[in-house]
Amino acid sequence: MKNQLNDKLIIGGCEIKSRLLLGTGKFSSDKLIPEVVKASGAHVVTVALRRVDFDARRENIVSFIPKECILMPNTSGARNAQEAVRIARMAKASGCGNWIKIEVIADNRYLLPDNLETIKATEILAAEGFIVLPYMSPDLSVAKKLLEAGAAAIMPLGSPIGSNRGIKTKELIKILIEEIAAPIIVDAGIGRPSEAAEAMEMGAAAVLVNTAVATAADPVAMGRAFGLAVEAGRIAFLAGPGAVREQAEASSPLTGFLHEK
Amino acid sequence: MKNQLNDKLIIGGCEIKSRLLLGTGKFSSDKLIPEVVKASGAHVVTVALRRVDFDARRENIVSFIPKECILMPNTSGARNAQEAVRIARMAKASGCGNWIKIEVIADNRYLLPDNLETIKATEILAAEGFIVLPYMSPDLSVAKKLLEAGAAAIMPLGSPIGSNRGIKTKELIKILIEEIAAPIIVDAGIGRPSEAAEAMEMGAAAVLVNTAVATAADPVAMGRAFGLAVEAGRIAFLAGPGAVREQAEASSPLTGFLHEK
Amino acid sequence: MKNQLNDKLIIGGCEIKSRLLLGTGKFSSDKLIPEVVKASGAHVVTVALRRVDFDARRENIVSFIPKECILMPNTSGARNAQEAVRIARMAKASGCGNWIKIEVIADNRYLLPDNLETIKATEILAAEGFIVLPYMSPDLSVAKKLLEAGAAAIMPLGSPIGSNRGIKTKELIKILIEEIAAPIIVDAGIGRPSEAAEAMEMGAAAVLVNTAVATAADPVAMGRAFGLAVEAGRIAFLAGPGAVREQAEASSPLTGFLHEK
Amino acid sequence: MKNQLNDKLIIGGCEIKSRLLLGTGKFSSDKLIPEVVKASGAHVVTVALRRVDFDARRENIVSFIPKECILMPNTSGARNAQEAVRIARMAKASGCGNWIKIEVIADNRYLLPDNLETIKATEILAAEGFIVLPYMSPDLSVAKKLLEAGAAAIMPLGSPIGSNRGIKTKELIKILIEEIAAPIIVDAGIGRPSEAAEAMEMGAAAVLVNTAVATAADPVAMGRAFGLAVEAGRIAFLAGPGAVREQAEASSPLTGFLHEK
Amino acid sequence: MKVNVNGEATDVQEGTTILAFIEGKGIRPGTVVVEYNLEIAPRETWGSVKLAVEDQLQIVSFVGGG
Amino acid sequence: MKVNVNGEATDVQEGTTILAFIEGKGIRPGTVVVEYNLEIAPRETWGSVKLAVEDQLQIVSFVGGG
Amino acid sequence: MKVNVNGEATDVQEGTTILAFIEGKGIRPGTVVVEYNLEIAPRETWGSVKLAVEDQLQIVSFVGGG
Amino acid sequence: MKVNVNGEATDVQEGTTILAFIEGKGIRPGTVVVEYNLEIAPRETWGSVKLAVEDQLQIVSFVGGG
Repeated sequence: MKNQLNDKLIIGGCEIKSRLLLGTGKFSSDKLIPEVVKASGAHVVTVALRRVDFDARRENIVSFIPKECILMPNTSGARNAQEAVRIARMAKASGCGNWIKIEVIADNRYLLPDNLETIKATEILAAEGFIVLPYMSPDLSVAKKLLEAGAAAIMPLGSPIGSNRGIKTKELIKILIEEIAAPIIVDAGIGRPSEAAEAMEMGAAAVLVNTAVATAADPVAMGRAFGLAVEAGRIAFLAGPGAVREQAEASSPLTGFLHEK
Repeated sequence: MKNQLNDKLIIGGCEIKSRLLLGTGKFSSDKLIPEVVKASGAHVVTVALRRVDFDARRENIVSFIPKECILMPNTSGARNAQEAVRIARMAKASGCGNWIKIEVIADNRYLLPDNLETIKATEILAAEGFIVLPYMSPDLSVAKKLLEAGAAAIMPLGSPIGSNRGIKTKELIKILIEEIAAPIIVDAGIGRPSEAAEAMEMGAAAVLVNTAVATAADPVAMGRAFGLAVEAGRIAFLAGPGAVREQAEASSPLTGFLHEK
Repeated sequence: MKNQLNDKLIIGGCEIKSRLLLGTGKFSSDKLIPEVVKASGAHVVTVALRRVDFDARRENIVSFIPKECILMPNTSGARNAQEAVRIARMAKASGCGNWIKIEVIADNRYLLPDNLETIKATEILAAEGFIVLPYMSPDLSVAKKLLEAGAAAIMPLGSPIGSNRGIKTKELIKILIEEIAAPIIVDAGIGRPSEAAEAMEMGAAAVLVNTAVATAADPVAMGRAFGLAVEAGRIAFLAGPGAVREQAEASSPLTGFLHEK
Repeated sequence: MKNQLNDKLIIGGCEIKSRLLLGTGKFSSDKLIPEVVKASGAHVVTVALRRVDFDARRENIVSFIPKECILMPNTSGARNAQEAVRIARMAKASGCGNWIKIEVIADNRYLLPDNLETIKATEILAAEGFIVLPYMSPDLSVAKKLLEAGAAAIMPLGSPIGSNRGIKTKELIKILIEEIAAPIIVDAGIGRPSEAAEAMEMGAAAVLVNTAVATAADPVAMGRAFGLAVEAGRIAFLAGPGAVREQAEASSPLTGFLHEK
Repeated sequence: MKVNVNGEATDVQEGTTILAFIEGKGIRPGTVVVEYNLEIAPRETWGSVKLAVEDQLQIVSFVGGG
Repeated sequence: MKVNVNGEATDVQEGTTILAFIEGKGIRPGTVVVEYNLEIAPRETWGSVKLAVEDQLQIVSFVGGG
Repeated sequence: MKVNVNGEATDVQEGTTILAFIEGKGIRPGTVVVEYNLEIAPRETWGSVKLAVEDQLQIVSFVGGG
Repeated sequence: MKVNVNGEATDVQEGTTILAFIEGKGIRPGTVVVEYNLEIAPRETWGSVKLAVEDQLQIVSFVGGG
């Protein structure tokens, strides 16, 4: 198990202690979050920014996130690069650090990202010193441009946000993993721990999960399940899986038994 | 995480402490086995029986298996019920207990089991007091007959033995899980921890893995990966996964942001 | 296209003119059947046998089936071999010929066949001179026994009857096609013409379709679509498809263009 | 079958008589092309443009393409928008018409298109009066921009060019079909007629196939198989397929038979 | 007199033949098959076989099926 | 005097500072971020910046998100 | 004298017991199981059962298997 | 005199027209298209345009492609 010892995920100069990144949306109660984060082992945790509602105040989400976590605000709500940039700056002004998940979405039905505006926003924010993790529709050529624009990691979608449909874009994501010299983090669509494990076995650097945990009947247990699955998938990737064969190959020795004289 | 506390797997009256069953064939060296068993957490471990080769003796495999494990000999090499019964009796005579995995195979290419002979062997051996776990080609009607014949659990194949091809018979296995009132253990074909996790998420009681671990570049690490994945899948099954949706559902709140006046 | 010229499907000594076999259940009106049969090109057509309802007579289904078709009654309703045999004999007594599709089902939820009883019925009926086509849960060992018992063709299920779920048992059916020296006809579950084409590309001798045609909004058009798809799939099988590659291979010449000096 | 009567595919103001578009690369001999085009029924046929090799002249590909076909040159070899524009203009100067398939590829391994440069080229060429069909990596936001830029149809890839891997990007292509008000033509990767049929059943307007036909052992037969499959898939789409069910639904009546008293 | 027809106890007059029973039900004989006490009753015997108490009769015909 | 706060026209007394506005709404300043006419307003300026007619103010805070 | 051991005709001196045969092959008795003429031979009988012409002996042990 | 034809420096006599060059290579003019210094050269100009030093010429024709 030697491979594991030096297996570190470094993003933006930080060593990330878990390859499971966790979103905080959609929990039935924010009070679940500390326990879910702990059970999952997540180190990077996403939050969103919204206009304060002066009438119905709710407690600050940040207070539910363990101090040792890296906070990664997203730019959800942005419909173009300029809005994403404004949101990112506000997030940074809060003093929570300089990580930003860029999410630029024009499509209200499938919530698919606008890759072109995402590139623009990445360029501006990386230049301002942000650690930029762009959410994107998987596309090799766009991933290369994001990297040139300064992205710290690339986050292709597996299927539409919140759909729990799994990784339906494997073909494209495998190519990103193979061709892009930066961490590939599968974001959006992962609905089951087995899918997270598969992403890791494919060689993804990490996965970001939210809906699958938040909408489980027991989010704390599901958080733990995802944490284990991501670890399992990563270890398997490093352990060098055996070959897949068309035909059978006996596990028990086939030679010499009762019927052979 | 309350569901987990009472989540016990009982087979043949024994509480099985891990839902990962491990085979011991094909390891590059039997000396790896103790460490692999430990890393995987397996409690039930399979072995085969073979004619002693008087010229080239090798050490007894049993000495490599931790004492606390349940030994499950298989009847590999048997081509019909009668041979399976003879092998099972020999296994029991060794004093290793009364568990038996029935494996009756006539097809040398895909190593697919003979379900009819398997039913016959199950009937005879269960009547003799064996704890019988038959390996079978997934078939609801056969599974019912195996249960009537006294099987303690049913072990349908995912794909041909040793192929690492994954669970290609999901449709039929899901039906077994739904309709059969006995533990369903997916045996044969599982090649990746993610596939083991998926079997567990589907509601399988356990999985039996051999080739995927034994032929990994690092079998100890792969054993551990499978142990984690099986645990992840089981926890996820109990945690009640969220619904899968056709379309997207925002993880971050969609209401009220920059562009709304 | 020379391969096609001699490509004949012979079952029970008859040359079957279409590799699409058609069921007649579930049509909104039996009056659609002649047009559907014609549009689909089907040559073998299945019917069922039921007790006459003395109060609500309906017209004889046989009168809607073109005279040039081979009638293949099924034994639906049979729960064991003996009942299947009785139904088969009644069917034959009608004078409609000696083809019989054996269908023995004990499971009311998934309508999965009882392979063991099916073998017994096949043996009895083949000995009586029937041309026996058993519907079965795909299983290599059972298929071999059916063949020994005298089956004229083997009809494994793709997925549960009437589910339109497609061919979920490909792994097992491919093995049947490879190992069994008799026509393999995929029966049950095919829901789309593309799935029928895929079965044919895999090397199936034919497919039997009912629900997918009968429950289409326009059954006549769907019958035609299936007829075309089955032909397409068969021709493709004979035409020798090209290799599948991991990476890309240019369709247009890659050498020497604008940017090369 | 009324739906079919008015089912026309109009692109760039022309009624396209077949929903199978055919590429002409990789044939073992160009002399096969007339017969393949005829057998397939293709109406739109692609060609590429290359520098003349003054030493090893080969016959003009255009002379092998039936006169009634629409010629669609591609811009293969172009690595950016500017080169694509130059190639398109050369193609048009040949007098073969004003159709152009934009293909801008920077990645030499997977031959994946550069969506951003493709948008730029589309804008320029549509403004010059070309009928522009851009080949693209499936992405909803890019498809919208291509449409705004003047594309006559959108051609997302199913998998890498020439790989015969099938439609691995279904999730994204289905969204394009649903959301984009222009013909979606699945281009690249289709390796089997069943896959072409499936694309049509999904609602694609057409498919473009080259490698799968050209590299078949019998390209003429394979061309015919694709023509039939595309027709089958389109008819099925119009015929309104029945619902897919989790469980079985009897095709033969389940009521009242032998065992009921 | 009771005979069992298609799983139901049915009143039949003594001396009724299979053929008479079928025609009495308004069924065209050419469209059905008859199983009589678990054996096929060939059509040519229908006019002569007289139903007896507790006879089992299955009268079946083809319907749509897959 | 009207200023635009979070997309809505809002009445504010002349001379009100950003800080006064926020505190007037019962919000703890440490939990929000303020964008003032499309630029970030650093916290140390809130006490001195006085709102003027048609100013644009975004007052935002973190919520759960993925 | 020939007996069949593990499928092969094998020369054995008359009067040899199962135990003697096994030990003669250098096998530790605790690691094998013996089937004697298609029936299990319990370990406690090995010292007393004498091999006879054409006896069938299976001497087996555990190996890795899945 | 060197001109660049299809990416290669090529010797051409001064005064050579595009048409003369093409015909000199044994190419039927009807089968090719010519780009001259990054612009399309319409066929009717080929007889009059004379090649000059460092001109860029692309002479292309259709081939099989997908």
